[in-house]
Amino acid sequence: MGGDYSAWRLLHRGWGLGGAWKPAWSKADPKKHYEVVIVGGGGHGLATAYYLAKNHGLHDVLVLEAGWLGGGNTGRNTTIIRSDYFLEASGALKEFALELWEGLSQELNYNLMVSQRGYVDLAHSDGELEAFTLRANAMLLRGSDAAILDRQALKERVPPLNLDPKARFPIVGALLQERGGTLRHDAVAWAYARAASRLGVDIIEQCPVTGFEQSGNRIAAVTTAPGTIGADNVVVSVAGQSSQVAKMAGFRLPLQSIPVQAFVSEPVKPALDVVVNFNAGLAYVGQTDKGELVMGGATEGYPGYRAMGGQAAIEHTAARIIEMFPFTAKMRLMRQWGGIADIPMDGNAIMGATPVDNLTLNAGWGYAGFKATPAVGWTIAQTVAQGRAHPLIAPFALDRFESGALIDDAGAGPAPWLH
Amino acid sequence: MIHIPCPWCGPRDETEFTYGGEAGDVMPALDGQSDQVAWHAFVHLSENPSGPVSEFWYHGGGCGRWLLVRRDTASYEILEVRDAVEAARGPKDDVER
Amino acid sequence: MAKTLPPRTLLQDEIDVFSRQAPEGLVIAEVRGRTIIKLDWQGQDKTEKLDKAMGGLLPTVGQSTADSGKGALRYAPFSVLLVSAELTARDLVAERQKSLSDLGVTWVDLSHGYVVLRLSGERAREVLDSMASTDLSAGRFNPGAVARTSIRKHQVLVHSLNSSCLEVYLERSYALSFWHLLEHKIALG
Amino acid sequence: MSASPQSHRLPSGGLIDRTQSLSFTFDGETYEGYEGDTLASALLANGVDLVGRSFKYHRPRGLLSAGSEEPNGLVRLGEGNRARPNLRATEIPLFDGLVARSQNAWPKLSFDLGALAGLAARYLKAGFYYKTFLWPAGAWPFYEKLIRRAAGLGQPPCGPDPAQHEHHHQTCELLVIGAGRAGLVAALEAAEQGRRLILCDERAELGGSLAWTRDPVDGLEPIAWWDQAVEKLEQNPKVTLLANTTAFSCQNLPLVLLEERRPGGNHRLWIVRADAVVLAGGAIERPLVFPGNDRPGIMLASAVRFYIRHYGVKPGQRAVIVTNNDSAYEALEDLKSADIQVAGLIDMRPAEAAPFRPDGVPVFANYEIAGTRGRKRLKGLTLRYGVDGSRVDLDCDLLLMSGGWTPNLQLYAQAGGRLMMEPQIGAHLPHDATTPLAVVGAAAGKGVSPTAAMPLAKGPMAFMDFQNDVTTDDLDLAMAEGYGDIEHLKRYTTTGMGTDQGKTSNINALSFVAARQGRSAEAVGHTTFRPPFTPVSLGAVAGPARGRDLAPTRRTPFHKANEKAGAVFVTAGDWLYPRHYPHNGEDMAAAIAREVRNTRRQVGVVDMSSLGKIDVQGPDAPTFLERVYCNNLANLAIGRVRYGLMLRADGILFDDGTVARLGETHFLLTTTTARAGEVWQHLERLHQCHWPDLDIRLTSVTDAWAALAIAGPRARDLLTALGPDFPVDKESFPMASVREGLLDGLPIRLYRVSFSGELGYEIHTPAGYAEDLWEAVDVAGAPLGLMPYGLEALDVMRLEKGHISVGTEIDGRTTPADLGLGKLVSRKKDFLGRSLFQRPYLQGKGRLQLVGLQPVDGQTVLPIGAMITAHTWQGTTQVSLGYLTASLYSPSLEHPIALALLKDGHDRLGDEVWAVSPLANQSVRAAVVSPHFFDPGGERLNG
Ligand SMILES: Cc1cc2nc3c(=O)[nH]c(=O)nc-3n(C[C@H](O)[C@H](O)[C@H](O)COP(=O)(O)OP(=O)(O)OC[C@H]3O[C@@H](n4cnc5c(N)ncnc54)[C@H](O)[C@@H]3O)c2cc1C
Ligand SMILES: NC(=O)c1ccc[n+]([C@@H]2O[C@H](COP(=O)([O-])OP(=O)(O)OC[C@H]3O[C@@H](n4cnc5c(N)ncnc54)[C@H](O)[C@@H]3O)[C@@H](O)[C@H]2O)c1
Ligand SMILES: Cc1cc2nc3c(=O)[nH]c(=O)nc-3n(C[C@H](O)[C@H](O)[C@H](O)COP(=O)(O)O)c2cc1C
Ligand SMILES: [Zn+2]
Repeated sequence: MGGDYSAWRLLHRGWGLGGAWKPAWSKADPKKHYEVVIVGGGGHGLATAYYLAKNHGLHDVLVLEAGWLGGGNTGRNTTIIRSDYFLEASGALKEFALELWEGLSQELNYNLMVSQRGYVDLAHSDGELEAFTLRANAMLLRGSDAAILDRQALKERVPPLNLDPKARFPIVGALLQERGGTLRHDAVAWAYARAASRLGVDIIEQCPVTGFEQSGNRIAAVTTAPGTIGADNVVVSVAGQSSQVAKMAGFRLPLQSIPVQAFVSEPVKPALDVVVNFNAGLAYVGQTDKGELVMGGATEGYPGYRAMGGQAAIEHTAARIIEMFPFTAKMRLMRQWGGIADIPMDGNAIMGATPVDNLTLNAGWGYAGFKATPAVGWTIAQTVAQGRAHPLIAPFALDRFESGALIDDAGAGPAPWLH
Repeated sequence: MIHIPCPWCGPRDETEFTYGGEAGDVMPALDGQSDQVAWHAFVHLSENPSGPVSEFWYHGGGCGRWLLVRRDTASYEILEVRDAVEAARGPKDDVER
Repeated sequence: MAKTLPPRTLLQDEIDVFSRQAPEGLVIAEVRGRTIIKLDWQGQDKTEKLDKAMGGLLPTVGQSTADSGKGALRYAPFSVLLVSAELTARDLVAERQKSLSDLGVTWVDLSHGYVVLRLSGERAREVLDSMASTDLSAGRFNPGAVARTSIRKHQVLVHSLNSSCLEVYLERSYALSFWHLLEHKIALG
Repeated sequence: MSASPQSHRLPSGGLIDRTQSLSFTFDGETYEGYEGDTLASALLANGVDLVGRSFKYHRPRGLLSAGSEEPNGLVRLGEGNRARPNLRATEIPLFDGLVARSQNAWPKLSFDLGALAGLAARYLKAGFYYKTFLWPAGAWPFYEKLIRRAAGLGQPPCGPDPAQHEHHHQTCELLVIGAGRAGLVAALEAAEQGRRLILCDERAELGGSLAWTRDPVDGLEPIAWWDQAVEKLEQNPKVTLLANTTAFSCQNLPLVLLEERRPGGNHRLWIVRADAVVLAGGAIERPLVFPGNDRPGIMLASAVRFYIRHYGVKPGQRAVIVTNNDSAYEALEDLKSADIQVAGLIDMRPAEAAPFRPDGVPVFANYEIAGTRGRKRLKGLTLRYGVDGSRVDLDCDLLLMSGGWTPNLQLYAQAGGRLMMEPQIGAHLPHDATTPLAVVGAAAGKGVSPTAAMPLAKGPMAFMDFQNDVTTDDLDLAMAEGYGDIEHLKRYTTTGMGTDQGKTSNINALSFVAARQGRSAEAVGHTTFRPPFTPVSLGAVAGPARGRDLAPTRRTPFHKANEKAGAVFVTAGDWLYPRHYPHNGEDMAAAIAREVRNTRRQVGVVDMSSLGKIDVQGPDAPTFLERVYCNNLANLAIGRVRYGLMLRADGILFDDGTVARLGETHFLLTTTTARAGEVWQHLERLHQCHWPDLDIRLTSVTDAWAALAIAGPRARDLLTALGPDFPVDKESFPMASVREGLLDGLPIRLYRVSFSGELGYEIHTPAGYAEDLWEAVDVAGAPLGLMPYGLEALDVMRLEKGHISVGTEIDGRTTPADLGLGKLVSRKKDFLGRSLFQRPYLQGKGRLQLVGLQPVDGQTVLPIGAMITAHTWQGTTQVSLGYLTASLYSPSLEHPIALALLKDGHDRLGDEVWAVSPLANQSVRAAVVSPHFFDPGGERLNG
């Protein structure tokens, strides 16, 4: 392996000393059989592989990625991390993730640029602020951090914010999570891949799974272009493609794949020190360390598999961002793109057992799962290794739609395009 | 971004329409049988294909009709659009233009 | 005794201000007291019967017909708006009451639900056309054409009277909001 | 800096208007230019060759190009509120009084301390930041601050945007993008056929490369042909010509988005729907990659020609040309015309490739550039001979380079067109005939010179991506570290991720990588082309959706009356709604308490017009309503109203409202304001998609009717005083009645219903009569102590009654049973939602159920947004038992009350719990009680 990353080594190698940097992860040739085959080399799949090896001593693990590592939603998300959810199950899992993020750069020996610069959720009415107060109390009760800002406090925390009381959607206050923030999304995939690879996990890119060989109610092997690969356990972590892969295994899922757009401005010097979300028709903005404003909003409103979207959503989002930060009207949009969000019928993830005995599912993270990456990896790894759902993900079971034990944070019901 | 040729209004911008879900399983009858499995499938499970699929769209910003749209979710091509009522009732030819 | 007040105009103040410095080629007026009723029926077979009952005056979808001061605007397959400058809703229906009930056609008085603006002048069409995603240009939205479309989340019914005159039916609660958009567009156009 | 004004302006020539002299400043220095200049050409005319500093190493940079592909010449334009960062000098039409500043340099452009980063370049290679700043743990925020300050290009703009932007929808038969020779030809042809078309070009003048090429067109000099072509088009009324207009998005054909930059910084976004689109965007010249290829004075060959021919500028005194294709040879004539000495022509190809032997110019065939000299301006070059590696030094201050041409296919690729690498030109061409849009001219490879494959350059400062400071070394390092996929390379090195989106770098990087990896360019692939083509202003994207017009605003028919009555308005959803009506000096709380007390003691009036109103008619209306409401409606008599609950198909409570039966087959529904639109859609959908055989008609009549509720012990007195033309006494018009009639001569629908829990009526009248009704009520109510009340007082009163509300109790998770309305749910009929409502978890133990809470001490208001727990808040985590949905001091009961969703709450009446607010660090002991605090027996309501 290429050795640990450090400033010292960087200096050293700057002078061509002590050898060259080696590949971050090795390109494996597949074996005939693995204890665990993970379908999907996004952050979630790679983290699962890492924790299987690290926490459970399972090294006989293969990650199969259809394209390039991190090229799915991991590579196209707006990188917001936070745990400010109201419902207990949602909040607890993301809080665990936040705790893991806090030490992850060191653990993985890869600077993920975890930037806990604060996440501000704006309330546009007293009723909304009351709901935020409730949310803040729920967060504090479960041991997370939260604060409610009134207009004065908001002015100090987010100086460029437009607080015109006569605005179309006046801002009356906000929920602030100081530990929320952003990080360098691509690095998450690369760092988990590097760490997993160092623990003996095999990773193969450009190798989509095209089917499963089933015997009884189990998967015996996964099918790929180069050949079939036997597996004792299969983890499916393919985000937008979840329904396609579930179909290969013979079942339907209670979710739909819906494009979501994001966009960046041209880079400028530091202009915004927090991530801010406008609630009256979702729109949020933060700034990367490189200087672009990263902006996102709601979904395109209907299913599709084209990782792009229309003018309407961009206009909607841009208008709200300008409303919050009028100076942004004079900035320029540099690139817009999209990802395919897998959104379940209650808007929350689906994790754990499936109708196929040895197939563990991690799906339905929609446009909110990046923040959960380490926790997903951790809990899914434990679920696979121990053969029963980690308590944090037990509520996210697939059968909750039949039983009625829904986790609907937004209360929008079985209409994924509204979540 | 798509354009839907409404059978009543002609081609219209996506912003005039509201998506209303897959037109997959038929809604179970309200006949007191309460087949929970069928209702679960109808309400929750979707094909979610990457390819052609039938779906409901509401032309709320136009004629106010619900439409049955056959659409390719991979190419975004609109393959067929019919008034939902007419589609439920009979062949396409009956639909006055 | 019922009072027979005409409904009050809603945008007259705004129009007065606007008219004082109206740009060339554009006149805007609010149409007062127009009676608007919506007829609804169900099923294709009824459409033909209704047309017969109306003496062939039921327009096809997207079109309008006019008959001595009364008009019929059809923007949807199983509804039509009957409009009149003179008749009250009751009178407008009374004429046809029998044939309508025989056919099972129902009616609802929407006179108060709309604010009707008339835009005329050589710029009228261009202004509306450039605001709407729907093609309202002269070549494609001929005199007599009717379209319900949405402009920045405002639902509007547009009726082309002739090449330089259009009427816009605004949902009453949205009327002032739409007016602001219209003003902005005219100012920058 | 400049010796004399416009020292580098040629004595004659160019398409600028020398009679119109314009004054401008750059970094505080005043200069002059001419009408028709860009900021770039005017700077060059004044001998300003240092225009910016690079992103990472802060290298001095000059202009590379003359168009929208410019990676270096980014400036801040304007001052104060008007200042905008990162604009390309090559795209800014010069105007009098223009103020521009350089960026990313401190303390100043010519002496930038940031350049120290260049000294550390060997440590700052691709991805260095992933490998360091890890120590000490927790120090990253400190490093991050430094990094953020060093990164970024220009200073962010500040303050609101004084400009006004608009959106302009336009349909046409043909849209031609690019008005060079090919675009003009396409437009002329279509115009002749009488087609309605738009021709747009991002440059200030149409014409494209006609400005600098020499090939005659139709036997005419390029400029002469151009003049007559433009004139012909201008005279055609069906043709719209748009200069300064960039087509930036083609990804949703037939929709194309154009940004027109208008004077004063106002932008117009054209939303064009075109029956056909022709892309005539030309081709972009590629730089060559060699060590030190980024010094000011090193420019694209075509750019130098552009500056000479179009702008009459002399960008240097002593030039060298370096090329791998024939096109750069044409520059010789232009250099000569500008009296620029040519120190040499380096043709990287073997000697026999040269198209001709230029007179009096030393030709270095089969040479490449090994290095360059000059810090802030090019001083000279070192050449290396391909055969024996021998070196030659040349002095020059201008280097024209041509690495071949890249057809400008960004928009074609956005539209879904596939690209194919054409080795002849070393760049992509459209793949096949079935393209999403027609491509013509140089964009389709027409007239583009064949190119020799680029030799691999090596060296620390051989720049691939000028803007992001990505060198060949960076790409090599990334490949060595396993980031060899072109997508990983892009993200690890940031090549092609700048504001130019790799217009001049992508193809070079791709070819370099292919060669290094020994793979074909096809196998390497390319990164995805995404909108916008060039950066587009966010203000233009948002257009008129700003401030007041960000979203539609609905006003009730009583709006003016409410204004007169002194209402303070609040937006609720789309509605502008009276919140309260403060009397002189009253704060909101006092106003609310007064409004409540007055209503409970005398009589109040409230505007209810925003409730959704749906007219349902038809023989099957009763059946339809039986299906969509979960409570029994079968026995609802004509002239009666009933409370109705609607479930979603999955058994969760959706909305509540009233159902009034006006006739045998005629009903009127009301919905909540919040859900009116959704309910409407839901009902239409059930009817049209699922139950088309039910013969019913739905009409939304929300806007057609105004509604006022009058409530309070004197409500009937008020009603009577208003003179209805039918009896309204208790017996004739009991609770839950509805009828049509006249009131003070106004046509009305009168309901006897109440949300406040008082004796109350709702009076509906056609919206145009709203003000007449208000006046009548006002006059008749004055002697009875009538006062209007707003949304807030209404909310207080509903809470005192324990009535549920959308958003708080109807939250998309609760069922009627959870909210204590289980008894209403019919057991006799089937209805939408019934089946899934019976799912075990919705029926079983552990549900959150609606209860009332009262402080045990009788006086402490339970904290807003409190959670319910078994213990007081001690700063440690606790299990939650539920939460408050509302809490306030009841003016009617004169003690605090709250509504809450409590786990198994219906079984816990009489228990005590803690209402805790960790935020407020407060725990209040509360008793669990019935949610119906006020008049639980309903005596007032039925009075
Ligand atoms: C625009 C946008 C903005 C977002 N913003 C945020 C945010 O701010 N905060 C947040 O927390 N979340 C956000 N998200 C959500 C977040 O990106 C995802 O939930 C998360 O990245 C999912 O990670 P993953 O590893 O499961 O999926 P992915 O990264 O998508 O990985 C799945 C992988 O599976 C591969 N795959 C698919 N099919 C197969 C197959 N048959 N065989 C092999 N491999 C296959 C795919 O190629 C892909 O690489 C956003 C999403 C989008 C689209
Ligand atoms: N010898 C060579 O290698 C070589 C190379 C290039 C061009 N040429 C010659 O130059 C001529 C090219 O003519 P042409 O018309 O194809 O190209 P052109 O370069 O003359 O015109 C293209 C025009 O499109 C504009 N444009 C590009 N993208 C745009 C966008 N997104 N929105 C708006 N405008 C946009 C450009 O500003 C430019 O004015 C041909 O005669 C060709 O022979 C020769
Ligand atoms: C947080 C974030 C920041 C980004 N910053 C840039 C950027 O500075 N420049 C750029 O060209 N693209 C940027 N992108 C977008 C990527 O180039 C790319 O569009 C995105 O990863 C989706 O991939 P695709 O466009 O190849 O499909 C950024 C993406 C994300 C998620
Ligand atoms: Zn339609």
